[in-house]
Amino acid sequence: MEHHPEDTTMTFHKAKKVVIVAEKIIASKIAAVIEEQGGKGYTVVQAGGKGEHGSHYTSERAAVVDDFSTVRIEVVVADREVAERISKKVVEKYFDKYSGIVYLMDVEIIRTTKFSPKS
Amino acid sequence: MEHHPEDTTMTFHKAKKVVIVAEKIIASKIAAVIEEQGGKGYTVVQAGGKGEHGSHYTSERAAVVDDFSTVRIEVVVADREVAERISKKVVEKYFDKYSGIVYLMDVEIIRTTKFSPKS
Amino acid sequence: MEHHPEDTTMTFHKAKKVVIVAEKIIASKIAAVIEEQGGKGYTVVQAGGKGEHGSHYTSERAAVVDDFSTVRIEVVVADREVAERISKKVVEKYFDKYSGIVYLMDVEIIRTTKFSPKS
Amino acid sequence: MEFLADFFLRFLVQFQSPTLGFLIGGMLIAALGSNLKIPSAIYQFIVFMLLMKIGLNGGIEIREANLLAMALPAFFSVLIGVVIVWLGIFIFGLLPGVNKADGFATAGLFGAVSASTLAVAIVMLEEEGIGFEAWAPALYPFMDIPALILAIVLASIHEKKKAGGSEVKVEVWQIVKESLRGSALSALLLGLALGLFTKSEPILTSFYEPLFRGFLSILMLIMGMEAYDRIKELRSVAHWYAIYAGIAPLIHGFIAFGLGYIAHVLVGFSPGGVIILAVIASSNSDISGPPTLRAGIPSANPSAYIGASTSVGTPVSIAVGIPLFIALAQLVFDL
Amino acid sequence: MEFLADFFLRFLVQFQSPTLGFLIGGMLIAALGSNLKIPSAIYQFIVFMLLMKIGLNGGIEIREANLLAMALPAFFSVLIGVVIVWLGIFIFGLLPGVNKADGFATAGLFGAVSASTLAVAIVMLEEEGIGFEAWAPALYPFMDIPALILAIVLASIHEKKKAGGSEVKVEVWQIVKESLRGSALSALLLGLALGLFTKSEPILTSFYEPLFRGFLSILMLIMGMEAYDRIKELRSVAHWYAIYAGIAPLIHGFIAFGLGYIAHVLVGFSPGGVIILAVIASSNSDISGPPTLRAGIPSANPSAYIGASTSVGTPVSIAVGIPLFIALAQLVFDL
Amino acid sequence: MEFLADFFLRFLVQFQSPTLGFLIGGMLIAALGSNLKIPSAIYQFIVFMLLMKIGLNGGIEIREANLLAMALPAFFSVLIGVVIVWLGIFIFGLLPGVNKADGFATAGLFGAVSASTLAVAIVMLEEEGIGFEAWAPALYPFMDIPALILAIVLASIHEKKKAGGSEVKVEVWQIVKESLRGSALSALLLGLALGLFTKSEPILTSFYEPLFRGFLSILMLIMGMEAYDRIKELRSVAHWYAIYAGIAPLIHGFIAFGLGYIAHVLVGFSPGGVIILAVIASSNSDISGPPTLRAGIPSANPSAYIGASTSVGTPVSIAVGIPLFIALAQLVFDL
Ligand SMILES: Nc1ncnc2c1ncn2[C@@H]1O[C@H](COP(=O)(O)O)[C@@H](O)[C@H]1O
Ligand SMILES: Nc1ncnc2c1ncn2[C@@H]1O[C@H](COP(=O)(O)O)[C@@H](O)[C@H]1O
Ligand SMILES: Nc1ncnc2c1ncn2[C@@H]1O[C@H](COP(=O)(O)O)[C@@H](O)[C@H]1O
Ligand code: NA
Ligand code: NA
Ligand code: NA
Repeated sequence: MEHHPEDTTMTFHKAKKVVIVAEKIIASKIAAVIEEQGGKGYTVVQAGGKGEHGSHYTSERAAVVDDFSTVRIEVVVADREVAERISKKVVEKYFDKYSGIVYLMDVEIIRTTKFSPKS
Repeated sequence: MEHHPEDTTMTFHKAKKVVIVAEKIIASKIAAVIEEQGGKGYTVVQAGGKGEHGSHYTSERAAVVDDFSTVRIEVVVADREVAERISKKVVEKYFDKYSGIVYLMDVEIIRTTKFSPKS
Repeated sequence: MEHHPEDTTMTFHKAKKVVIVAEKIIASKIAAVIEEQGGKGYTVVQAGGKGEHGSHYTSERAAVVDDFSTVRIEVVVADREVAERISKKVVEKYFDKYSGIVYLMDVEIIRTTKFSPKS
Repeated sequence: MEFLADFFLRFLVQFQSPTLGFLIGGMLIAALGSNLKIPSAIYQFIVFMLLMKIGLNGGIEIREANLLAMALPAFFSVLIGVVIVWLGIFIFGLLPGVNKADGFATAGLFGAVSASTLAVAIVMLEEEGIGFEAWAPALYPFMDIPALILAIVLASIHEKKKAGGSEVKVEVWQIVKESLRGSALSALLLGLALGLFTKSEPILTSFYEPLFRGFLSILMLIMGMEAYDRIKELRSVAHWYAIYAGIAPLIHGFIAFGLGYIAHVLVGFSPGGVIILAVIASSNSDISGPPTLRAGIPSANPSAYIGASTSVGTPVSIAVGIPLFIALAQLVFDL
Repeated sequence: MEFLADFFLRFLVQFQSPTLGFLIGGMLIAALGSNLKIPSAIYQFIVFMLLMKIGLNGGIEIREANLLAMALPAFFSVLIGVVIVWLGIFIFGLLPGVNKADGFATAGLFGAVSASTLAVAIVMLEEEGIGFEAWAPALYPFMDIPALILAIVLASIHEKKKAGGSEVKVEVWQIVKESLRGSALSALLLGLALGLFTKSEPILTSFYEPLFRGFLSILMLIMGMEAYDRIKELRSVAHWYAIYAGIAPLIHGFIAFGLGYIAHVLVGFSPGGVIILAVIASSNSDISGPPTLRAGIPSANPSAYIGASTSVGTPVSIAVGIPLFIALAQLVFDL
Repeated sequence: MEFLADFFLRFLVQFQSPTLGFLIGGMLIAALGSNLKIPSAIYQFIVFMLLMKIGLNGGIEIREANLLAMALPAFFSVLIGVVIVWLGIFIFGLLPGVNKADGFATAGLFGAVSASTLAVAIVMLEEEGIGFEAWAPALYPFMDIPALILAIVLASIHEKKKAGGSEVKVEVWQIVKESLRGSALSALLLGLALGLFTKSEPILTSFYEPLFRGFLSILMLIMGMEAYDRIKELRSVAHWYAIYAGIAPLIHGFIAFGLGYIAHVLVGFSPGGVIILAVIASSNSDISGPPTLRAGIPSANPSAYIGASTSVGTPVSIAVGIPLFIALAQLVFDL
């Protein structure tokens, strides 16, 4: 089981990553946008930080209002189009009222099917 | 409210991201450096890991000395200069004595004003 | 102590970052692969998310089976070869049976010796 | 005069209460820059324990209570929640420099109810030996939910009008569900149900009750630290919020005390029950209210309403309101 | 007939037990979409406290126990663990649409033991005033470890055969070590050792014991919430897992009850001990088993075995199994 | 001779104390590779609870204490803190292969005080029925702060000299503030203040006191696990740190015992107080000291000083120091 014939041919393919930092309170809505726009998965970590709208604590420390701490969500997609759609949709729908940022990055992936919309 | 005329013109602009992994104990000093050098915001997550100076546990598990766990700080800035200044300043001021790493990455952002120094 | 003569010559060098999201249960095995393949350090954060194999909660909330939450591991290496080796080895060894993703990114580093195999 | 003297005496004595002491202590050490922190997990657990105790206790005693007697106080609770929100919106409408949405949200938060303040009131009444109906703490949702709904509905109507839209559709049922699903109300109602339907006395008296006051002391410490920490946020917004937060809790309490007195005369609502009613009116929501309002009125600035509530409203309703309403009751009901 | 009537009465009465009430309450509020959450840190601490209490208690009382009497029940425990796994694998082998690896893992999990279910049984026996040998809870590892080992070994052999390999080498000692190092067994064994070797009575009676039932109530709440949450995962796999999980705990309990009865006749194993043996057989591992199996049988789908255990197996063994075996013991031993 | 016999007896008996048992148990299970972990949130909460109890207790009893009697022991505490640091720096200066900065930091840490060790001493004295002045635990900061300040100041002077600079400016007040703001001292002083100024007896006796020993047992478990985990770090540095850490706590305790005895003769400092003084001298800071030193002497390697303290110093001062000083006091004061 240790050796696959295709291993030697494992190659890297260009893909995009969208990173979103947003209030925990809208995290599930953002997840819905991601899936709707064709993202096949995403990774979430608890975050804190500072921006235009002041400081957000990490949820490590007792805060009476925990839901205002932030999360960092990242989505890897094979297709630049999908990444752009997710980014724009999130900015458009949420970031006039809620705190948060979005940015894109280049990545290289091996298993492209994991990151392409179920077509 | 759902539709903004400018949505169709949302474009992506090149920008830089600085990532810093450092001991929690100097996190607030690093935040000060970031703001001083023109960063407008940053995102912090609790981290653990291993490097030259041995292992750092995540703060999830009881450790008598919690303050030595690490944090991962990321700063997105529109201007490469600012990113370089932050990186160099942090290395120069802290990384001869404290554990940590710094690196830069390319990102693409939509709302450039959020990431430019208040000029 | 505040000023080093070499500061003015601090330059940035191209390097690679490998990001791995995987089940906590195999985190230490992945760490072993990283070191074995020449990685000199890594940073781990607690994560949650969703993918092909369903949702993984973050460990913040009580879950009877905590060990199935995920971690996000990142490794910065000076050498693209090392990055590719780590990625392939992890996919090959673990990702047919365990949940997870791997991707590569470009980064720029200052202190190259921190990220090169002890040669 | 005697009332005033009595009140001031009581007020001063209460500063020796450890509950209040921990609140003030928390503010003090935060002001002095202490690094002491109580972990988030402990805070969430403490809130759960307090609400479960209040719920179990209520559930057990409700079993043989005459629930008909609850009808009028429950109706008054709804009324008070609604009146507080209307009043708040009216007041903020008159004030210059106050963002409309922020006004709606702040009024809603002060109409809603704080479980922590309620817990302090229960301890204080026990200390004073003043009894109250077992179901009195269950008045909480009757005031909390209508206040939140009204604030969100009015804010949505206002927003829609501003945007030029004509038909206004707010999902009221959605807001009710969100409120009931919030961690505070869930725990309280679960406790009530378990108290009502299971033989939970032994677990209540051996576990939840003995830990109640101790956990409350730690909760007060956390709230004190947070009150101080949020003052700077409050400074960044119009000072009207702070002024409102300093006065409104007492006015709300007096309104509720008056209605409670009517219920006392009409259906024999107990003096302790009147105090509870006044305290929940005086309190402003700290756990469930903020996220509900953040979701319901997203254009409101959380620094305004949370700052006002955490840094001013809650300390005032705990440290001034509770002893005031107790002293008032002792005078009025000749306790 | 009388037995059935007695059982149904007991069964209905047990729904008034707060322990079960919290379990059902947890399922209910999860089903209603409550946002209440007990932090992970609290959950881990509660599990530690319960196991430490069971361990200390056992350790203290074992001091003057006749450990020879433990030999036969311990042997039976090993036997039961092995039989359950064989039986499970055999059954899953007959069922269509069941992945081989998933069957091995599920059988292993149901052969292994749940510390939470054991804790509930201890509380129920105390409530009923039924005594048991101090060392009975220490039968846990004798059943748990062999079950996990057997499941993993058989799965590995199967995998190797499939891959065409001939020599099969499974690191049994490695699995034993992993099991003993798991957080549940570590805490239990540490408690046993401390109870045995230190003067820990005061700390047991002043700290661990008074908190036991209260913490157990919260653990039940968490398990109830998790049981509901995982139902949708269970739906994504073959429904045979759910059916197995609903029936097997009772069958396993009856097998153990029978062997326990033999030990009663042969070496005077107490009725309470027989119930404990039946309950640990009926239980399925929730804390240590899943990670051990995930590591040992990586090709098995955790949604299948964890869903079956958490959403069906554990509720059945707690809510149906425990009162059933108590009622059975009362009939058989004429308690 | 009798003293030695008495000491050895006491020493052996103490291994049956659950407090020590948990410490050793923690080391043992860590050595065996157990996955048991106590969450960080619980650890922080436990430390808070212990210090709050010590503080409240002290505050309540100080009310009617003669604080003048505290003057000499407080002065001696300062003196001891200073002497320990000087001595440590002197010793490390003589040893080959010891980095200067590491020596300063280690000396500072061993001059500073451990709240956990203090808590164990209090429990042991209660068990032995040996009384002490209510204000004795409040000697803690009098020794802790000067030791940390001195170590940091001397390290800075040394660094400046090395760098060729002439004027040396260390912000002493900054270090004092940092120390007082640390989570341990904050909690202790807050407890003292609340005990002094509020009617906190009921909450102390109903909540903080009953949980004290239990939480201490868990803290010992955590410290035992951590002691083992850090041994490998200690191995990576010069073995002088381990040797120092094994001997210095006892020497420091003896010095303090001697000065305490003088205070006994001069101002009637109680035997229990003398033991407390010896124990805090013997202890080395685990909670607040390390971050203060990391910030104050950044060039020192934390593996050296934390490893020495956690893996060797603290176990020695708890397991050897405390029984030793108690036995000594029983001999000297004829208890
Ligand atoms: N320039 C930035 N770089 C990295 N993170 C940022 C930046 N600006 C904002 N953030 C993150 O986004 C959150 C919300 O930002 P804001 O809406 O600007 O208050 C902050 O709490 C940060 O975590
Ligand atoms: N090559 C690397 N890749 C990713 N993270 C690293 C690397 N080296 C160090 N780190 C992180 O930086 C922290 C401090 O590193 P060090 O100063 O090398 O001990 C480590 O605990 C890691 O979290
Ligand atoms: N497209 C993706 N983008 C970002 N993270 C992903 C993606 N797919 C999977 N993940 C992460 O990898 C974990 C395991 O993925 P999977 O093996 O697809 O279930 C998920 O829980 C996510 O945290
Ligand atoms: Na209110
Ligand atoms: Na079983
Ligand atoms: Na010391």
